[in-house]
Amino acid sequence: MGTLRLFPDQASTIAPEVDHLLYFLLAVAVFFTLGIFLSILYFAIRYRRRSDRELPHVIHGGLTLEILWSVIPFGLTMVMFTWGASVFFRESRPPDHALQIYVVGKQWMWKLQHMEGQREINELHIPLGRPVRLTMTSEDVIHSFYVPAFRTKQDVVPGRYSTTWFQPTKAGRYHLFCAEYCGTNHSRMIGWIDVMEPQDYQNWLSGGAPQGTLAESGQKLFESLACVNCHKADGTGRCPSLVGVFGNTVHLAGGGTVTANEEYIRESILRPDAKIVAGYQPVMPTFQGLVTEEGVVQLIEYIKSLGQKPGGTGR
Amino acid sequence: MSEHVDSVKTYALVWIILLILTAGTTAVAHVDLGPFSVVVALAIAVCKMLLVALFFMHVRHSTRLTRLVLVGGLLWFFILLALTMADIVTRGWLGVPGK
Amino acid sequence: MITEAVQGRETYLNASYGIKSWLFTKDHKRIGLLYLATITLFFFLGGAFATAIRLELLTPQGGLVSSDTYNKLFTMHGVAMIFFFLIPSIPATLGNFFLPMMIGARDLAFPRINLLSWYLLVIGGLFALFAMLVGGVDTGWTFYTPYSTTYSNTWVIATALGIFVAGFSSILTGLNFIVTVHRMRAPGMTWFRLPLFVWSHYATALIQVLGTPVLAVTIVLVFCERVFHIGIFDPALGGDPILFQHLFWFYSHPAVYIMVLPAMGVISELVSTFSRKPVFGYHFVAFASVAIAVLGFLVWGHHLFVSGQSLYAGMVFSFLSYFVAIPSAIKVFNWTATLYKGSISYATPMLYAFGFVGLFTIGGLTGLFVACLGIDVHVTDTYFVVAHFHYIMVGGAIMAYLGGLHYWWPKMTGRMYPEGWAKLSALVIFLGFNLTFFPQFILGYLGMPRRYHVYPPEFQVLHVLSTAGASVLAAGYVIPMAYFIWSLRYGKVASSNPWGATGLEWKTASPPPPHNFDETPVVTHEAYDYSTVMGEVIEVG
Amino acid sequence: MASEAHAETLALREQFDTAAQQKDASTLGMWIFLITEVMFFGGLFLAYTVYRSLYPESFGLASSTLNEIIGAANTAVLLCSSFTMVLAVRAAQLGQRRTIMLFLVLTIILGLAFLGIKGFEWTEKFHEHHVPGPTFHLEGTAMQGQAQLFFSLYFAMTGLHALHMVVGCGIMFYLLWATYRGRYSAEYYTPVDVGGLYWHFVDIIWIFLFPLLYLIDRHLK
Repeated sequence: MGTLRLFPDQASTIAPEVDHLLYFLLAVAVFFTLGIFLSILYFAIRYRRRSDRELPHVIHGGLTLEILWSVIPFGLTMVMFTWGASVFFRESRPPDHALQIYVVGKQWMWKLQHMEGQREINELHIPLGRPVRLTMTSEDVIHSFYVPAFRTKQDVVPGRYSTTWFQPTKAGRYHLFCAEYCGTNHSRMIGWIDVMEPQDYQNWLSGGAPQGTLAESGQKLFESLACVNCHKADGTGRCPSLVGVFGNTVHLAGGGTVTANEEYIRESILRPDAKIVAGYQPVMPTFQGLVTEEGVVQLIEYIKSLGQKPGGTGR
Repeated sequence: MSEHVDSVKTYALVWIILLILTAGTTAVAHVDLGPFSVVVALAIAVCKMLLVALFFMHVRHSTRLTRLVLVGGLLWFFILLALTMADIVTRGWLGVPGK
Repeated sequence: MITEAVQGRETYLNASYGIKSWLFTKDHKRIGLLYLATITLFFFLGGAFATAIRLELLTPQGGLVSSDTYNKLFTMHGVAMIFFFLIPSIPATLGNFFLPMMIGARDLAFPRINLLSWYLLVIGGLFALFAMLVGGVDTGWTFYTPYSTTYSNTWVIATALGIFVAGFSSILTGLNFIVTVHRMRAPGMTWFRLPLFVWSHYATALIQVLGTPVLAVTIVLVFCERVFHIGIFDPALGGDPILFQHLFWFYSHPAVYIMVLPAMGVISELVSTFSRKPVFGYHFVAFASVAIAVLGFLVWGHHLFVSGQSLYAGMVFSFLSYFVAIPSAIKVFNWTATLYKGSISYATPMLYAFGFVGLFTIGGLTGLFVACLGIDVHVTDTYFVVAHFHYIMVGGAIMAYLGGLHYWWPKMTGRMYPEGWAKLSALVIFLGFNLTFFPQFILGYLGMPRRYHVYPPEFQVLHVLSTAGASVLAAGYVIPMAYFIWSLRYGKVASSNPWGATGLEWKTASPPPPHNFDETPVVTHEAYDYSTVMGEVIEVG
Repeated sequence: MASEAHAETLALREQFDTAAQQKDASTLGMWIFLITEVMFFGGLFLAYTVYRSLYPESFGLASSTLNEIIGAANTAVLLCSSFTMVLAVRAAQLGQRRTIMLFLVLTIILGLAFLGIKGFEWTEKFHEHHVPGPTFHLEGTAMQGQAQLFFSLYFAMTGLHALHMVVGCGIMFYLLWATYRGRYSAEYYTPVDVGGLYWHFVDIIWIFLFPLLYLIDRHLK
């Protein structure tokens, strides 16, 4: 039998913020719970029935009391709301310089890809002290990426990308759980987050033997799927050039524009006719079933890399 | 118990207005009013609903309670609609993730 | 049996005999008992599933049953307990029996519809039982898409149909209650003379009528999606799985109030009767019921904070969720204040009422944690949430249900339950409950996800505590079952008003005659006026 | 007069004190039932709104393949049936038994006509491969999934509406039979009144389905 623990590890920048919020709510909860319990206990003893013929004086109520015990709790709850919402807002907005990791959930494993090309299953190595941004999708049902030590949880929904981020503050191995029920082996869809000292992380990165970075894998895929035959870099192909597309505004046939983000590129690969670029014909076949979610991620990274100015550092 | 018996003429008039509105909404659908196409189509539908409810379902003679039930039901549908759409409409507001 | 006690007088129990006189009865009291039997069956069925779950969780490796079986166990526990026990529990039994009596009516407005609604529950229950017997269902009681529509290969449709049919039972009960409260009140029974039990059932009925149809249509869509694969919730075809969650929780969050509002109504009666004082702030408690029913419809999105719902919708839903806290707090404070300078009896129903107020307070306050965006991200889908809603549903609804059952047992059967055993079981249930579910709060904050068949060994100590508590709790539930049955034959014969309570239901014989009252009562006093039911008195307070 | 009083007592159920109380209760009960119907169809209207806002082009295209003239004609048929229904209720208020029966028969004929036209439209959809499923195909778009969503909702909404029409016709047949048996009089005609409420409500649902499914974005064609 494992040792008894009462409080989880605190291993991300957001974890102490969540815990402070918890302490505040706990204080309020304990205060009111004790207040109610002790009042009941005191009244029950003090005013216990001594004779069956007792008839207490009628007390109908008191407006002042009613107002007091409505307004004070309401004020407290508004503090809870504001505080909680501000923590949530920070949890939802990844910083710009975050390390990008791609996550694909499927029944019943986590597949994780680093920009440098390392691919992991059910284990994620990340450096200490650097914000990490996860872009996640699912191949089948809804999963949820949950790291208790980071106080982070985000559902991973098929058909779209969801994002979360964290910044580890303590080296160590932490649980990764799937928190949204996903079928037979839901409880075995677990893994580890390895937070390493930056130097160790560099060693780990160079220790693996990846077949090139994510973008390079994407380029290979781009060529093997024959995308390159139509999407010519100089724009002379039957399909638009993808150079410099990422992050920019795309004009669509039939009016309207869309920002070329991960979601849009994913949709264009899997459902090419959903949004047609102005001036082009809907000739592209769907790649649904031909390319995995991980492949899509590699293609996205390749297209992103096309958008980089020479010598630039990315976005 | 006093029952209001409306005249056949009233009912016939309402009926004819309903038929005219149906023809009208079908005709106006072919005109490009931009985003107002939806507004006009729904406005006409609401008018038709009110006519049916007030006259054919006798809401204009009915108790306050009946009207409250009717308004309450529609209000609840709008709660369902409005709060769900609050999610659907604002999903893209955060922009490109991480940007 | 019961009839011996009341020989020579016609009661609803001896007015006619034979199985047909029960299966075709239109008497709301008999229908209430039919419901009581049905939901007791489902309670023990759901309890058996819970026992298996807790036994399995004794060890982290999950050796007792397979993962698939475990998944079916927690799904069927949820389905049986929520849709076939808790939703009908208080309204369909105690509400059915006492709501007409409390307003001085001979029956509900639509007795035949009332009987129909019992049959619908039975038919729905048979569908669900069929699904459970032939193989079970493993989607979780929440039926999240696309798992339930595309991936699960268990008996989803049979179970969903069962819930669909049972939903109409709930709708018809609600409809009947609303019309009855509006149209069937006895002369002089104005809205503000209604017992608070009636107010809370009225509020419950509003939710049943407004929310349940949305669940019904959601089930229709799930059915179509699963059978015809039309794409409504399938992202591969452009559908949005999160739309399902919106539709589902639009019903299922208010459904929590279907379970707990009637419980609050019972507690108002108990606290008043056993402190022999009118409920403090009657108007506030009455309006709080309606406020909870209305506000309860505005907060469903707090189940979706990490689902991929937009950040802004999450904030709106969190903000609105806190509004529900206020009427709930008002009720708790008013019940506590009612005790002040009262004449407090420690009869068993009052012990349950104390238990309810305490446990509901904990359940409600932990609700503030899960409504708080920053904390909910961490605790949602963990045992924290499991503990929170069990404090509301078991600590709240079931405590009140048992309290109400003890309180009205003499009226329903004409017999008293054995007080000593009853006090003992109330204590056992309270202790067992806390031992079962309090450790789960800690488990949840530690990060133990819900619906886990195997789990990391560091959570085991708390799971073992919880299982130990569950066995105490199970014993606590079996004892009342035994002595209630015993009391039918051997219980002390009950007088018409053994508690000195004020409701109209106590002004008629125990058990009541077929039409409740020998003549239609005329109400001249507000609710809870104890001077009207007492002879010689000693004034206190 | 005495026989009327007798009829009234016969129709009064034991839980009520007066006929007025009974009629009020029945009417209120029906209104509350209709509100549950609003919420039931409300879930479908919500799904429609969500997907239309997500995929306006596909929905516009799919919608414009429906025949709006047939839709409008069917709306007119239904409005006529509401007119005959309200005249049946009026006849009931005045205690004119034969007139009630005449208008109930007309209402049933119009209701069945509506269902017939609807059935004709559905058959057409089968031939055009517009029925969701493996054979689904809509010309002029590659976004088959989105177009299929429109038709899924089209069939779900019109199908459930038609089911309500079938139930409505059943109620009308019952009312016709009961009127024939002389159950109703100027003093007691609540079932006719309440049945009328149901019929008009089903009409109102169609009043919204028609523009939403047939008309919106038609000008884009």
